[in-house]
Amino acid sequence: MIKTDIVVIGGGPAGICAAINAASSGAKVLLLDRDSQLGGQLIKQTHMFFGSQKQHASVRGIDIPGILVKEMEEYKDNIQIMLDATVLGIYEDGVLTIEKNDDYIKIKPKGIIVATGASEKFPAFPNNDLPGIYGAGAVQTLMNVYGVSPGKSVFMVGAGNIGLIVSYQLVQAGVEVKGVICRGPRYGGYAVHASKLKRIGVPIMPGHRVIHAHGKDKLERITLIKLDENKKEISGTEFDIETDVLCISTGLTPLGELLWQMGCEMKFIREFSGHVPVRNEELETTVPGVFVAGDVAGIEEASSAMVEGRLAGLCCAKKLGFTNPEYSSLKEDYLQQLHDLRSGPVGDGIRKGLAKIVV
Amino acid sequence: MLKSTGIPNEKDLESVIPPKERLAKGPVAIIECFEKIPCNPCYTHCARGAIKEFEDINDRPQLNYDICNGCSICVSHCPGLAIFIVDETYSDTEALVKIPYELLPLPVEGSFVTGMDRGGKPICRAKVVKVQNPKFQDKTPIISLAVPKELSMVVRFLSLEDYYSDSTIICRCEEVTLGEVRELIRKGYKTVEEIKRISRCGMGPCQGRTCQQLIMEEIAKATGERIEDIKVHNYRPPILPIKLGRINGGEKNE
Amino acid sequence: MNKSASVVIIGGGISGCAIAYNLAKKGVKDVIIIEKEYLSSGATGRCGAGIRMQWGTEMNCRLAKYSVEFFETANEVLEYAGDVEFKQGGYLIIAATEKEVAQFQKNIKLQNSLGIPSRYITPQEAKEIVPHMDETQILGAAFNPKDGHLNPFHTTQAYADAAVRLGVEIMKYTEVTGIKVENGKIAGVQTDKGYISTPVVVNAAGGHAQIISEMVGVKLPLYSERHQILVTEAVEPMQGPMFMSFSQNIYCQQTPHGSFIMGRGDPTEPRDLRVTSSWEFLEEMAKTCIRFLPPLKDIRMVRQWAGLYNMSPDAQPIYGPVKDVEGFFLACGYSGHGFMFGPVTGVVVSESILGEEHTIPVDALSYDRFEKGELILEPSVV
Amino acid sequence: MRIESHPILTFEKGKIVKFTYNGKEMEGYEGEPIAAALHAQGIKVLGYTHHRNRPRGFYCAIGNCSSCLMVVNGKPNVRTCVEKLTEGAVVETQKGRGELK
Repeated sequence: MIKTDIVVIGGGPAGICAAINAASSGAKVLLLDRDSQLGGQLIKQTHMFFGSQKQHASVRGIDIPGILVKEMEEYKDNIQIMLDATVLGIYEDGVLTIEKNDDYIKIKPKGIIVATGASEKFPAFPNNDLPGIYGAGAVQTLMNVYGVSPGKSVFMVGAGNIGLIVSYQLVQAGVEVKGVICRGPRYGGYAVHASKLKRIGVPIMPGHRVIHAHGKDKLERITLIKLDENKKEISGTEFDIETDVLCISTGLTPLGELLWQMGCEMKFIREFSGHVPVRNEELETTVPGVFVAGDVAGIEEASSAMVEGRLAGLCCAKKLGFTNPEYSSLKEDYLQQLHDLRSGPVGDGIRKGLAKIVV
Repeated sequence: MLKSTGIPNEKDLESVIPPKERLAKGPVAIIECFEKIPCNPCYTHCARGAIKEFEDINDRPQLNYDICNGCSICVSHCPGLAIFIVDETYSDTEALVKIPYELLPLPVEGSFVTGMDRGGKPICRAKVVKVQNPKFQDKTPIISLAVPKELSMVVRFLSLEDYYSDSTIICRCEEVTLGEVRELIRKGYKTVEEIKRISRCGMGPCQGRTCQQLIMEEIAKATGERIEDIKVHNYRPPILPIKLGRINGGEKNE
Repeated sequence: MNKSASVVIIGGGISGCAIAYNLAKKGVKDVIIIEKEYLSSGATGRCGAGIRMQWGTEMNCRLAKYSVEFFETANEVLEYAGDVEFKQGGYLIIAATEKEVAQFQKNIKLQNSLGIPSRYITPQEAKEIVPHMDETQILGAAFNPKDGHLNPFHTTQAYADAAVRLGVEIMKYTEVTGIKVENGKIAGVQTDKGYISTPVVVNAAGGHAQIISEMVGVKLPLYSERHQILVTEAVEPMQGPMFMSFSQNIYCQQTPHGSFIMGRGDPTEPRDLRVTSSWEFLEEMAKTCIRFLPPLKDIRMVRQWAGLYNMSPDAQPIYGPVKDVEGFFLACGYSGHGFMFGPVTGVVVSESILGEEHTIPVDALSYDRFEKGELILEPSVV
Repeated sequence: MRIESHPILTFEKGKIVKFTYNGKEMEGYEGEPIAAALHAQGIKVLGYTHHRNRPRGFYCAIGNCSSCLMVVNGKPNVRTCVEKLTEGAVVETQKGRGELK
């Protein structure tokens, strides 16, 4: 059984930053990720990031893990990285069981930072399980990580940032995007993303819903219907579109299974699209010594995930007695960064959500 | 009307719908034959003598509701497919409607289809309770549909087209459909955990990761509860399936 | 919301639902079942749901035989719209020690005398029945082809649906907070949803039975302990019978759905009401399973959980009235076998309440056996 | 189909390995997920479900949803969206539950 100060579960932007700050505070850290490389969903993001320099703005997502890993090297004596390692469960005695390749490993940490991210939502419509209907993350993985095109043409469901960005990435990979729909009367993502698509000639069609997928063994065709301002279907407006791939980007939901297992108090927060842990300003949950960061704490951008990771790492270490000499100023800086990232009109929902969950 | 639209009107139907008291007693035939045509198999096939003897082969059938027990023998023998069986005692909320159906593919017992009215308009979701197709029915299968009680005199056909998304898969791992989940909610299962245990929805290798929120949404829709207030299922290890051989006795170095 | 009933049953597991069904069938229609959560949310829904007639005492053999015969026709008798998924693949109970060989031969003689078709078989014969087992690990085995497995949720639901059709009321998500006794007689049950006046209360509260009994001042010699279990992904059918060992501490069954359900007991388990999971169980379970059934090393487990055994001093149920409190009846202390005894529990407890002669003589399982010290210990327990 | 040129990405591929899919010999890159290698050959249907015989492809591609189960080297229920391709792998469509041998 491995004993360590802090285990960080998830090696995405939040997890890496948490590991860096816990280690720089003097704690021994074990960073776990179930993939064979660090970076989480960043490894598929070919676009340049928003935010400020502190969160690596204008750097492409794919290049950010490299920068963070380099920063981590500074503390390599304090950080052990374990890849291809899936946490299976957290038990009553605080022991984590892990599957790593062919091994089964147990870890007993003093503190835990959960940065497991999110999973994609699965919508309900007839034939929603046909091959060719893929999550947006899956499409990204396939084309941006493995260089395989998802199909001849793609129809995108969901016009939040992910839907818009993945549509753009599909065009970059040489795939025809037949259209992007969302249920509401306006698309949800940033206007600059939508404008990029419009310039290329991809139709963005708010106020539509997929009501049926068709195909014998795999997707051949979809039926759409128009929705009114209140997202109600307007009968008689059904029409079909031929496509071999339907990409689903109807949102993410936090992957909080481990937090449930540990008995953290969880609440369903609409603004965060699922159950998230009740926590304090330092990101500590209701179970002492268990911290959260990133999408598992509520769906947001990678920029705030990185800052949350740094804050959680700093505070988790402090909780275990490893106080960074610059603890107070760092903490203040991270809180300020988070405040700034969430302060604009697009941060409305996030601020509302946080008001319900931070104690 | 009937001669111009093909759809019998309320006045036509008045003459063939039994009184409430009779319907409350159990299954009975509804003979929707409104025109004098030279035809009498309903009369000749009724073993109970519930249909009044035809004096003229052009007579319209007259059913004695007290003798008819809804056995359904006449249904598959009516060349006009004009006879239906309605059983309003099927359950507290549902009636059973037996419909002659000569199309392929046949619906599958236990599945959900769309109940259609006499004009071919989708009217409700309906569960296929039984598909009877024995030899003596001579390729006129009888489909028993469970429909909302108030629609027992409205639903007269079915469509396999999934107007109510009932065959939509909600749980990919265990292949549970939206229709099955809705049925359970209707029966009084009001939490994710209850639905999971009786239907296996969410018990597969993904451990409910893809279906739980959909179930919560369906419960919210049906009960009017806020999704915030709906209890999630129990989260148990492992997060992902693991081979017993990997665990076998613990860590290798132990 | 106050109401009244002829009988209030505490516990919506198989026992409570079966008792309610039997009472209603005999004409007692105003029966209320009170369940703290939902039907079969306690031990019933957490158990391995194996059904066997291979026991070491005459009493248990008789009880189990009655139950199995009922389960064979449960779908029809209870007119269930679903399927209780009864799989009669038998129980293969392996003998791993000389002591077990002797015990099994004795048990089989008893079982055969009661009409139970069990037989003693060689390791080679056992291998023919479960081809993927390692027969070199065993000395022999007892096999009864009539034993089997059911889906506990559907079985309980079948009883509940039948009971409700006969007029029984089930109050889910309702907690009993007290039981009112007047002049040594049951007067009513207090719940968080209101008071129910009733002359009869049945304690079918599974792992919480001792807590319910304390509400009327009866101290039962029972305790609860956690038993853990795991389930695997589904594969095509490959194992007919339940594979079981008392001395090696394993039971393992493939359900009709295709998944394997397996469990084991832990002698060091503390006596409390926890139903959390442990990694120690997982590791030992995997080890024992692979030792006897090697190909299962490649099957993936998908979930582990725990339930409560309600242990009695002789590992046998307690049925019937309590002398000191008139109208208080017990249906508890199953020691891990409450699910399979469900049908017989329903029959004999309803008979006790109505003062009828028992279909199967169960007076030896009454509460006063502990005072008298007339205990017959059941040797065949995991 | 493989993406041959990309304005931003260059794909570092492993060495080419041979594998069989339902007995047919195919090529893919070592270490890429089996489902990606199949998809590159236009194969989207990875299995059929037990109960309703529904075709199944992958959905999440990161090992969350178990929609991509196939028989690999004789072992059923392998999540091919995360299982890495190796030289000589024997990959088969899984029909139903899969048999444990």
